[in-house]
Amino acid sequence: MERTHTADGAGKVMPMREAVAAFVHDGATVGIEGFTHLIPTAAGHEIIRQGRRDLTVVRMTADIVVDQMIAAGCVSRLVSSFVGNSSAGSLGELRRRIERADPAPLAFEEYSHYGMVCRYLAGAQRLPFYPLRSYGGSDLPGVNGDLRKVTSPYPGPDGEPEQIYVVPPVNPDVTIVHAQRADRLGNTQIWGLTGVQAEAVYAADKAIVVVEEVVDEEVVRSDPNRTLIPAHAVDAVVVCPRGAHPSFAQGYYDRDNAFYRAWSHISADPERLREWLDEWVYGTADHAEYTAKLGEDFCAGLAVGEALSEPVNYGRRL
Amino acid sequence: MERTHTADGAGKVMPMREAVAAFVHDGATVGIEGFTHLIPTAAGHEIIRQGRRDLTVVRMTADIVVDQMIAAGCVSRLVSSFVGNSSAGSLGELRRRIERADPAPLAFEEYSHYGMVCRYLAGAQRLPFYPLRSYGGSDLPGVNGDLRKVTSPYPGPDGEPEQIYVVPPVNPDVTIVHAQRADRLGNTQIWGLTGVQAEAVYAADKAIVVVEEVVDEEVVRSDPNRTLIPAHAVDAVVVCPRGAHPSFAQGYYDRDNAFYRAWSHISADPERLREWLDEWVYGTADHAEYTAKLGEDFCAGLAVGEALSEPVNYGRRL
Amino acid sequence: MSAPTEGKETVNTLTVPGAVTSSELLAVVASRELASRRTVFAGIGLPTLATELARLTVAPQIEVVYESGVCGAHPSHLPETIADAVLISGAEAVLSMPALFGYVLQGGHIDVGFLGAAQVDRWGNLNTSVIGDWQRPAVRLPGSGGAVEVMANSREVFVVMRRHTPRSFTEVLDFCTTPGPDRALAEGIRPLGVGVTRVITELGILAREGVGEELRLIAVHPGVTVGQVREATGWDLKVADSVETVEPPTAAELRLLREDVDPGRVYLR
Amino acid sequence: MSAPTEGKETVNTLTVPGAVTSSELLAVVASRELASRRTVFAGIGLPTLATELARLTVAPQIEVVYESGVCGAHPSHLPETIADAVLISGAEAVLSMPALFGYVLQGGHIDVGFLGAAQVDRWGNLNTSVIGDWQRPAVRLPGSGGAVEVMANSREVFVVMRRHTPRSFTEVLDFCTTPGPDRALAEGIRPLGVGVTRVITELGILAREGVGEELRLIAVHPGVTVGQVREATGWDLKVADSVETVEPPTAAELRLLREDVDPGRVYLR
Repeated sequence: MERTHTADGAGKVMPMREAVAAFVHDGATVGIEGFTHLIPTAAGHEIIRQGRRDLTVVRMTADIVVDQMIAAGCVSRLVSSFVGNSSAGSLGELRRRIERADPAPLAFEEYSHYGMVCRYLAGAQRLPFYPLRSYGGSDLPGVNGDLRKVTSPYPGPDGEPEQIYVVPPVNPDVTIVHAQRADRLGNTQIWGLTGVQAEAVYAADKAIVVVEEVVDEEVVRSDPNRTLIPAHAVDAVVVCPRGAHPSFAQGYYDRDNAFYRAWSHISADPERLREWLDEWVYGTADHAEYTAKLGEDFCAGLAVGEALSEPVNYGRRL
Repeated sequence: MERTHTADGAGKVMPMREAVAAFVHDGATVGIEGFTHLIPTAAGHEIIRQGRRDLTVVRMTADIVVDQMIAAGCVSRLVSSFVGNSSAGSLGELRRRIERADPAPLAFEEYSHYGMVCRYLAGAQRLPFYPLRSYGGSDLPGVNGDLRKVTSPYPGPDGEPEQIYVVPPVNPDVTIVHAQRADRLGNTQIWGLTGVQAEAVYAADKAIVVVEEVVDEEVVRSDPNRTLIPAHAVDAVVVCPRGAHPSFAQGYYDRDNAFYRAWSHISADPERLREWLDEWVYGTADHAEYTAKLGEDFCAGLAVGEALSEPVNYGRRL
Repeated sequence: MSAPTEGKETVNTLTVPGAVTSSELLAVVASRELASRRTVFAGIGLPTLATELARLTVAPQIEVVYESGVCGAHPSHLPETIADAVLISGAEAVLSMPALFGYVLQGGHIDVGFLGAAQVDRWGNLNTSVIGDWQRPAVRLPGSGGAVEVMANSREVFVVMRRHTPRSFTEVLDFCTTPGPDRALAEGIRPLGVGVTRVITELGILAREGVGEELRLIAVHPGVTVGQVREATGWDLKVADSVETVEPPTAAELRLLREDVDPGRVYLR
Repeated sequence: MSAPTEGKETVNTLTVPGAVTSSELLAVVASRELASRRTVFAGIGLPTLATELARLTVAPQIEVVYESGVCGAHPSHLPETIADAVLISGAEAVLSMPALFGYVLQGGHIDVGFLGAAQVDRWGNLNTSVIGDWQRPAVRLPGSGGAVEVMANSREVFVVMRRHTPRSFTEVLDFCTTPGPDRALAEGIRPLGVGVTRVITELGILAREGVGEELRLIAVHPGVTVGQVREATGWDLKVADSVETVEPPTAAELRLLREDVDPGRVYLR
């Protein structure tokens, strides 16, 4: 995949507005990953503000931010393996679209979690397909023609030819992930749940990494194993503290469980959902305003204490 | 794969002698991994001391310790993608075996590096095969019948059916890796080059992890992302400082490049090789004696300085 | 975020003293079934309660693996999701999803997988996708999550269903999201395990030993009759030769559950 | 540990002032070819010298990816292997082998791969396995390492060969370990890149632009004749319409190489 390089090879740091304008186009396939942890909500909101249309969203757990993007009219197709509001209830807009085409239909490609993981694995590894031991006997292949079978060229345990399901690669035009930190070159470090972020980035033509903070290269380079996404795979680094709210960033802030529960009620009523978008997305210029609107006291309530990793020695030649 | 659990669920720490006796049997397929870094030399020497026979050794880079095991008569079959003494020269015993069946033939299955990686990936994921974009036009499939082809069920870029090579899984009876540290339960942390160790362990029925040190569970648990091999995949933890010599352990000791260069000369002469084994392997009761024989001054010459990773905050609920 | 096991809480007045909630009942019964098991793949909610209680009672050696990537969690607080930050801090290992699903789950390291469902049939096949037709469903449910993989790759699967009704225990699934091994084998695909071996409900326990077998009623909660269970089941439910009566939660089990496992009553509500 | 590029050092008295070793000559010529390239997959030895020199001269933006898993190394000392501890400390990223080979290399992120070989043919196919018959070889060589993957997945490949003899530049390889795209396509397998585009030797530079083309002589070192190169090549070597003379290493290039890149003369010897 061709990557963006700045003219001087120096930095890829840019504002969210610029990154979304540059890399998320109408009609694009957009990978958005982060499994409960580090969900790039702020990027989704900026896509809504910029009025993108006809996107195909690829996301394992299509949750609140996807429901919001659908409600804002950005999404015409969804590729996902879990379309629910975590364990806190339902996604109102998504259900109206799928159950009643209200106010418009939504094309939906249904997978299981590992099916999605394998699509990213195939995409990242430039493979024509990826095999997995799922789907035998499921009704999913009946509604998803991309779940196909291959016969292994090696005999199975019983000596007979063995069949296995495969999924096709997914190669998003752009993948967006949220991370704790990166350096200005794009070397990105994630800890806690790391999900499928590296694979989703490598599978994509372009990648936007939204981070809680940009740190000195020396910080990143003090622990190179923590860099899950190297600079060569990153096109834009966007600094956006609290950009994962209402999800969480391990070591930075906790999950806003109350908002998850609230969303089931907000999204159940199209009017109320519209008001929420007007107030919190269209009504804020950017995520800094959104965060200011949440308020310092509220954010303080999601603060976490300190639990530092023990340093390891990488060694130095004497 | 069934794993060993201690009766009280407590610890898996045991002496090298006991671990090799329990898990490495005559005729077994033994995965030995560590790509230049963290090569489990001490385990190989204990296999030699215990006189194992008819082993199939699976190892990407068949290097000094494999040459020694072959010379000691432990190995009847080798599965590998690089049979050389790093960039320091040749493996004398291996070459004599393959070039002249002297003093006995050695069955050899030749792969490329990624072919070996994919065999471990298939083994770890319980897949019947793993696809890779290698081998088209190579003579390797002509001498290795396990390199086969599959036709993708999705159309290729030109709309035509696309063919791709696949490799079969490898599932060693036991895999042996070396690591910087583990806790007594077997949670294993590796930094620096991490190679294919996790996959080789998950692909195996049993796993022996040799470590520079056993640390408190609190140390491991302060940084769970550093645990590349969780306890459930480990059957034995062997504490063996400097057990990777002449290779290196990042942050613990450096590579003994002089020994690599010397091995090309030692192994070129069967008599000299035999003397070396007599003196350094058969002549030492265990790796502690081997290390003592190297001497404190020598070990001091391989010492490394400090380059600590910056801690990250995993957070604590307030 | 495997298929959800949570529903609306109702005190099960039928079967146990009013002081015991159905959450408590189901958690206790499920925990007892975990004796001698090593690795459990658990969703959040009842499976969390059951595995934590089992660790304190019949299965001290148990390791819970969460779909989010966490192995060997040592949470400071009861987790509210399978990805709760408290599961990560102090855990023994946190794996990527390719490693968790590929090496741990598909690799065959899970003894028991916990699943829930909107519908289950007599073979233990599960529906978590839709009520009605998939193309234009009456209710769009969350879908598989990792349930397809948990079923295909765990040695056995426990299903916890709060509601035991003919609509949820159905002759024909509206959609088979997560097939048991019988359906897989019919298609020529060989799964690792035997599929669903226990379905634990508000009325009792259904069991199934392996491929080719239907679920059978093996136990009822005190006060529940075999006839009531058959009535609540949408197919002609087979019944074991001798149906046992589930021993009600002991005082010790309830105390552990309420005071140690979930003192904040996150799930016990 | 891709196929080795190292051989015995001999001062190339034919072509350059005695003060310039053939290592220096080859490193300088290879470094110039890296202008405008971004990502280089390099083995140790001459490729290390060439890429480090290129970073200081024609390609400051270059990123070297090592087969061992290192991306963006900032070594404190010149590395002695592709896995040298000094490549890891202070690196921007260290990846596992599945990620390095699967995502970075096969994923298509490498512009130029460096390879060496015991034998090369007119299409840029390489042998690093055996001299003689594979089953009972006269010489068992190390084998592929990652060379098969570097060839199949890099946009282009540079080969550095110290010795330019009819035995190493051969009409028919004893064994084709690492096929170029022509051989792959003949089997119906579509590689990512165009295969070998440059072969840099002690006598000059052979080039090949893409699929279907043979290597052609495009440049000779000062004092080397076209006839000498054709004589040293085991097939009827094509020659470009105008063969250039390689500009000898400049004083600046030599100074950088000797004082900054390899002051300990690890590879320059």
